[in-house]
Amino acid sequence: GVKGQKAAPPKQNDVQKYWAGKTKHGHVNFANWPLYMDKARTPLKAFTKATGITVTYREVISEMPQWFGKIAPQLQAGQSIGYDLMVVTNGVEFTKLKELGYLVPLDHSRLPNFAKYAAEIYRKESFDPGNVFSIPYQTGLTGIAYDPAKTGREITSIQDLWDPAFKGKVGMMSDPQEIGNFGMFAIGVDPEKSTPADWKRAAARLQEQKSKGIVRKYYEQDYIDALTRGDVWLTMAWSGDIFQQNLSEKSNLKFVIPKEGATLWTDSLMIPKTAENPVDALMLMDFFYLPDTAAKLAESVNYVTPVPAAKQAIEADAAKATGADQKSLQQIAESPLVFPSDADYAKLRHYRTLTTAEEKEYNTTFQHITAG
Amino acid sequence: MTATVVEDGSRTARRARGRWSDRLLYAYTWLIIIWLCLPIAVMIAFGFNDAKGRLNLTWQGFTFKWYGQLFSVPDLTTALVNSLTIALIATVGSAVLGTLIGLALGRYRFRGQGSLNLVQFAAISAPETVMGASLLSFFVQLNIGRGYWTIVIAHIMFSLSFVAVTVRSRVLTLDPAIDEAARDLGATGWTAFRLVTLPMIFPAVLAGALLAFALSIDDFIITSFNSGSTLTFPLWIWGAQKNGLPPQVNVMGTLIFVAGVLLAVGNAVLARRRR
Amino acid sequence: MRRRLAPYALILPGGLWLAIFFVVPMVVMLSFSLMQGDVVNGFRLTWHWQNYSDGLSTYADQLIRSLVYGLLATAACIVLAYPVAYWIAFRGGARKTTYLFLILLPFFVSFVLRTFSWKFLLADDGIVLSPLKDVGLLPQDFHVIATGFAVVAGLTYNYLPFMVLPIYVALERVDPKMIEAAQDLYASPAQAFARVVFPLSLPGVFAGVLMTFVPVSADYVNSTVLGGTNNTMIGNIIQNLYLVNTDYPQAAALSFTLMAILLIGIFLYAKALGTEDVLEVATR
Amino acid sequence: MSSPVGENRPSGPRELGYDVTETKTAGAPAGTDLAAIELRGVKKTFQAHGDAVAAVRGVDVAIGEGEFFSLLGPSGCGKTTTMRMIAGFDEPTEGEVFLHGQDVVGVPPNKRDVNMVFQSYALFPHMTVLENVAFGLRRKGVAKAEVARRVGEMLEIVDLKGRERRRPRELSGGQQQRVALARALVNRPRALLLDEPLGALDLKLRQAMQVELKRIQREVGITFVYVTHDQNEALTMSDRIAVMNDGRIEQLGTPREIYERPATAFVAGFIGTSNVLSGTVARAGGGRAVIEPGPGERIVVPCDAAPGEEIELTVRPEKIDVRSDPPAGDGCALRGTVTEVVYLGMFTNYNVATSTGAEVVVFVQNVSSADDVATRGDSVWLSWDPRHSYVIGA
Amino acid sequence: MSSPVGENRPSGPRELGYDVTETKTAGAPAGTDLAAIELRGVKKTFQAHGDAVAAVRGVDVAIGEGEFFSLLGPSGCGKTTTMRMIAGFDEPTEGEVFLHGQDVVGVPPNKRDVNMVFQSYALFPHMTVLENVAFGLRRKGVAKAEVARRVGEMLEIVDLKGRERRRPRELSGGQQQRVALARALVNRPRALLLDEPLGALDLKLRQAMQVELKRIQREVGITFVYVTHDQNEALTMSDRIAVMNDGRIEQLGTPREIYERPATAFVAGFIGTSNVLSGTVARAGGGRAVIEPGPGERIVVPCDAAPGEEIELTVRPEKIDVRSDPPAGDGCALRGTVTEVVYLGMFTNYNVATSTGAEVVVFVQNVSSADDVATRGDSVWLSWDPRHSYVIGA
Ligand SMILES: Nc1ncnc2c1ncn2[C@@H]1O[C@H](COP(=O)(O)OP(=O)(O)OP(=O)(O)O)[C@@H](O)[C@H]1O
Ligand SMILES: Nc1ncnc2c1ncn2[C@@H]1O[C@H](COP(=O)(O)OP(=O)(O)OP(=O)(O)O)[C@@H](O)[C@H]1O
Ligand SMILES: NCCCCNCCCN
Ligand SMILES: [Mg+2]
Ligand SMILES: [Mg+2]
Repeated sequence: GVKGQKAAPPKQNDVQKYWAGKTKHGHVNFANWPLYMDKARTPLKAFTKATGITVTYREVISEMPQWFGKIAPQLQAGQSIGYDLMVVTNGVEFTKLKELGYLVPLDHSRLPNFAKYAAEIYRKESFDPGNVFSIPYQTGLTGIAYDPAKTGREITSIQDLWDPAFKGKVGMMSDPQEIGNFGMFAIGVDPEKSTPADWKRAAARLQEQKSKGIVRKYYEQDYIDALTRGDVWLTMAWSGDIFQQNLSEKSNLKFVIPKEGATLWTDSLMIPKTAENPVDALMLMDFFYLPDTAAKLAESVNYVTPVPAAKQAIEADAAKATGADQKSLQQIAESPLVFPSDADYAKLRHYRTLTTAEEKEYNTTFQHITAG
Repeated sequence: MTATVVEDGSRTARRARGRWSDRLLYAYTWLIIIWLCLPIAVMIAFGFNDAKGRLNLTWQGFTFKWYGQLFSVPDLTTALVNSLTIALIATVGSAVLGTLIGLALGRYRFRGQGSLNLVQFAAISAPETVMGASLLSFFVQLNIGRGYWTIVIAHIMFSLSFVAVTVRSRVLTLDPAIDEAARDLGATGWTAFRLVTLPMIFPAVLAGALLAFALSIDDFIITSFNSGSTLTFPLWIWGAQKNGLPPQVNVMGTLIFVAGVLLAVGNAVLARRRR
Repeated sequence: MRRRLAPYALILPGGLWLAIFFVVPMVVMLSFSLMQGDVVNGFRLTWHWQNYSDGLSTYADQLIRSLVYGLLATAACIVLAYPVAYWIAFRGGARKTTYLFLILLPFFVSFVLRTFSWKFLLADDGIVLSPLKDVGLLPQDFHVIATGFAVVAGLTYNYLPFMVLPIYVALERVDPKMIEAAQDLYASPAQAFARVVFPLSLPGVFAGVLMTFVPVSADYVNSTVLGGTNNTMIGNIIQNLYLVNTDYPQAAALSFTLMAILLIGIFLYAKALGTEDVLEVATR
Repeated sequence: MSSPVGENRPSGPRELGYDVTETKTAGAPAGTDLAAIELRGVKKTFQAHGDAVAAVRGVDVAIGEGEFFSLLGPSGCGKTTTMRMIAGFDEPTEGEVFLHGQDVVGVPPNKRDVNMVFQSYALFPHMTVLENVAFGLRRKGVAKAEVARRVGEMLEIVDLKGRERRRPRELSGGQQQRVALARALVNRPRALLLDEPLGALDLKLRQAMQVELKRIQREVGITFVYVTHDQNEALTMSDRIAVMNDGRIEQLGTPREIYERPATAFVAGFIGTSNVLSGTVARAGGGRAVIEPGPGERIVVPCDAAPGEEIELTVRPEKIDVRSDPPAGDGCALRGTVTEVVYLGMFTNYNVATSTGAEVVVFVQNVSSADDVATRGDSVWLSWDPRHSYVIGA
Repeated sequence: MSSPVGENRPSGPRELGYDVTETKTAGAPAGTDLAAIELRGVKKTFQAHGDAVAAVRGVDVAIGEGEFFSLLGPSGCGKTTTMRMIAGFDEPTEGEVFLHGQDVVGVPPNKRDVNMVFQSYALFPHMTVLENVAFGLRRKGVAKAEVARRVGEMLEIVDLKGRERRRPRELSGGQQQRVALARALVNRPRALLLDEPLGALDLKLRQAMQVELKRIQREVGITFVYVTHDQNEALTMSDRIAVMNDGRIEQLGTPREIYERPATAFVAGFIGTSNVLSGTVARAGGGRAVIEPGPGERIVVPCDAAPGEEIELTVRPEKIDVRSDPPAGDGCALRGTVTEVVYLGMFTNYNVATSTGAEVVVFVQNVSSADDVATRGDSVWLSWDPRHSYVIGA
């Protein structure tokens, strides 16, 4: 049989052991999601300018389970996955990467910006307390996006996703955790506190939605394409994507946090253990915590930034800009989607942490629907 | 006599019996051809679309600019280069290995021929998903990381049998006496192969190689299992499609299409001239 | 003596390649299909035959759907391809190769790209449906994409040339004298076709079925691109189990189940057709 | 040079050993003298690549009931095309085709009461012998029992009983040939058209099948129209032969007429070996012309040429006698030197260089084996009956 | 029945018209009498599907320099296999092969000084006529200029000057045949092996090529070993013929010996047509036996049978005379009724039912055309010289 490689938790000297003798190579390969940086890659250019390190940036991640399936065999074989830095969401895949020892323990002595600028809540996230392996890239919410011209009305509730009037025009996500969460909201359960019995009920509700032909398709990142094409009229969506799509396609899509609630997730930067340029990767990680970089990023992606100081930077940018640009920059600085207030945070729910054993049951429950 | 006398007026009509069914079939054939070519036409057309945003969905005016910015999507270029070089290596590899097998199968009877035929039949008709998956299992088992060379291995594996089958059927039509004639006239085994057998089976080798090239450059399913983090043209398209394909894809698709057509037409013209 | 070794020398490199990268992997996969475990804890060979029964019960829907789609698309291919092949073979005249070439044109465009092209053409608000909706011929929520029809049509489209070619080859081999002989023996043109031409072209149809039914049934690209929530095929499942869930045992078991079903189907079909030696036809 | 319709039709027992009288009454309604097949002014032009190819340039012929009629001619002369117009696979560009008196132009092949045996047999490879033979009857809707009976009978005639379940590829060439024959004959057609049915067989089998075919034709009494380009085959089997050349019939007649009195140089050259001699008429009279190439030599020709005229005549090799001393009488006599002697078993071939300049071929039957008539280098006299000197076309 | 080595080798000018003396001295080193090709006790057994097929069961033969030697026999008798062992494509299971006195068993074909002309010609389709013909010389490393000269010469001989740049498929069957011949001959091999080189041609072309081949052989003076299953071809061309049957040589001799004195029933049946008669010896003496089937009838046979003995004898059809009245003298005389008369141009074939019960075939040369010797149903007398009655094997 094939050996399992469950790793022991890293000890303190592992960090030194790993980083000892590692040097900068002047290059870094960065794997990220689409729509997670402006088209001109402004932050990366700034990074290259500042450090001389060139960046190969690829938008190769569009769903967590897929990405994990893709890299796990390589990591297991001890081979490079072709990337030194990647953005992975909290959730079962992150847990697995961690447990299998596929991630490099971070040398915090080389992350001064993080130490200085990261918001407090991001230093003690439950999935990686103490940021042993990861530091946040952006966080965001999963809500509902829709094209008001098509739906003909405001969308406010999760239940709208079950509205037979939108038969065949509703998009749902195929990631078991994402769709599971929405199922849970639909039956009035907080995902983070759900039980296997709740999963069953939520699945039944989702199955009903599918059986009635309301769901067009279960999407990954491609929901945005479908929404723009008009294949779907309303869909589960990630907050910042809509902002960017409207910007680039001149579309008029809307994003709402449904009244039943929405989930908050964190996409973190991490270094796979087979990385060829870990030092350069670590430098880039830290670079994202410069308030200026964080501001530029927030201006273009409209996700929640882990750097509160970015707000001032954006306001400063807005002051310099004029007309429509100024207005939009001001909006961003005030947007609850970028800088949520504590009250906002209260409305948001978190992913349920699943053990490997639970994961199988959870996945089977919801994949049964998405893989119909 | 079963023949009935028909009045004289329709004499000329009788001489040339009606062919309406032919005309119907003719129209039908063209309909199918148009259907087959429609997506290609669209692909080519939207390579000239002056798309403003990220999505190349609606006609926004004519432009050549994508031809100018053909290589401005760096990954796409890499993927295309990968696809081309992999296809070339796989073509040469499978052409050589397949030709040898085709020769053996066509010219000799030997023990194990049946099993070889069976394996080849299986390799030709096994579902791609299964082949891709099993090769992946194999690499996983041996802890071999996937990448460029595992794609090459897979491509040679699945095109090999096609070349062998093509070459074999050509070898079967060869008069074995021709090889003997060469030997009779003083040629050694290798000289006879080089000067006589190879030139005669060359059209089949070429046809097999073209097929291998086409199979390789177009393969998606098996490649997707064994590519690791290496991207090929179809894989890139598959990935990129999730947030809209840039017009450069249309342009590259068009260029590959045109190159393929030219290659095939050239080959046909050459074959005709040789004949 | 050297003559007797010659064939072995010739098949050695290619044979080894097939053995190592085709036969052995199949065996490895077979062993995987009887294992238990997961990537985290590893897989062990426990002769877990349940992988097969689990696979069958969990994915029965997709399996059946794949076979149904496969059959439908294959049948559609035969019906669409036959007249074309017939026309080219018997009436193509000097332009035969040109017509065949036109039929093969789509192959010069990437399979994936072709499929996306259809998705684009038939998009809900795309260049075909949008005008019809605008003039009110179709309701606003009408769609083709994300239906079983779209998947079967896409499969048919992608594999049609694979059906035209072998049927053409078989018809081409039918001596036109056969038709004349039949007519000479009092058969009407329709009877000559039914009794002589069609039976003689069956090996071609068989080869065509072999070249379409198997890949079509195992395809997942079409259902992913053109399908909706109820069009998942077994290929998608296998691909997911392997690449997403990394549940290798289950994936392997399903792969073998699929292959076994397809091969049995082919053999039954060959039997029904009276093709004595399937291998002979197939490897010709 | 085509003969007017019917002119050469046989009107009684043939000179040939084959008695066809019985088959005539069997095949045709008594009292009528309608031809089984008649072509009147038939022409066929093909359009090929924009060119018009005249395959048949005007054929008139009437073929009697129960006759064994052969079309003989070189490749491409239009034999197959003529046949196909009778069967209905091609329609004549001009002219009419009558089957038993009825104009059949425009009638499709499946409605014509003639059947064809193809050169390549065109057996249906996916059917058994039985199914092949029964095919035509089934298409006509003949009752099952009747089909079985007639097929059984026919297989008996062609000596294929016991192979009903075989498929064509499991039969030898000769057997396949007989299946093709049975498949056509079982329908009791008015006429059977055979397009080089033995062309694909090797010599031995071919000869055996010639005898077989002739036997079967006599047995069933059906009109056979037989296409061949093999002169021996035509001579052996036919009641009458039409020699075709370039889309026209050059001569129509019995084998003997065609062999002994070829109407054109083409026919003479095509059938058997001929010696062509030429010279100036020295004396003439009484319907005879005499050429005198040298002292004691003379070639007597039954023709009306005047003295001083240059004429060309033909003699068959087997009509000539070789001897060492000058022949007596006033027959033809020619002196020469033997240049080649080839022993051919049944006969010996002598090539003799004569004083006319022409090399004359002589066939001498090897009645006595002990001694050759002459050997290479011998001086010899050739002699023959003046009746065998003929001027072509005369 | 194979002849001892060399027994039948010709030792002077042949009885045939062809003078081979010149070629003998041209082809072989003067003063030696080594056979060009000699097989001693050669056997060949193939293993096919586990069975052993004895293709050649023991052949001893010596073929002289410059000889035109034919292997004649039915399909499958081992002709090709024998040839292939001479060329080196197959090795004998037993026995030896000598080429000009040297044992060549184990020597590969490319090292043997003989060349082969294949039935299918086996021309290289992708090469021009010139390249085809030059192939062998180039392999031997002959200088360029020399190659050009010799190829040019050879193309002249086979009359293909001016077609050097054509490819095989652009040539007619006869031309292809000549290229195959030139390709082999240009290497000036010790011997040329021809395996049914005319088998693929039609009758007319075949006859023309026979003459051509014979001419070329005389011109180049090389030993030809010629395989055919066509008896006429063998008779026409050969100095000597070996008739093979079932892996053995049944008879070895000149064409005349083989035709007139077949050593076995097989040879008699295979070469030409034979009548076989049988009866009880009535009188005997002086090396003659007489059968008396009826009053006035007698069959005289030169053999030592005793009265009362049952014997079987053979007569060739062309040796028999047909007449209406009983023949004079004490030759063979037999009464019968004509059952069939077939006119065959050069001669007429009569089938006569005799009182012995056997149907006798008689060929009568058509020297006179006006009247047939007899017609169907006539009562006739058959007569022949007793020398032509022979008992097989005697
Ligand atoms: N379908 C056709 N189209 C064009 N030309 C044709 C066609 N069929 C026959 N011909 C031409 O008509 C002429 C006569 O052909 P046909 O087949 O009747 O000859 P044939 O006497 O049967 O010759 P063979 O002995 O070779 O069979 C030839 O020149 C041939 O090329
Ligand atoms: N390679 C082989 N394997 C097995 N049997 C063979 C092989 N070659 C020839 N034979 C058999 O040996 C016998 C003699 O064959 P050969 O080819 O010498 O005959 P042939 O006299 O040339 O006949 P033909 O006139 O048909 O060419 C046949 O029975 C044939 O089937
Ligand atoms: N366009 C960037 C989207 C990033 C979304 N990542 C969150 C995934 C939650 N499963
Ligand atoms: Mg013809
Ligand atoms: Mg042979």
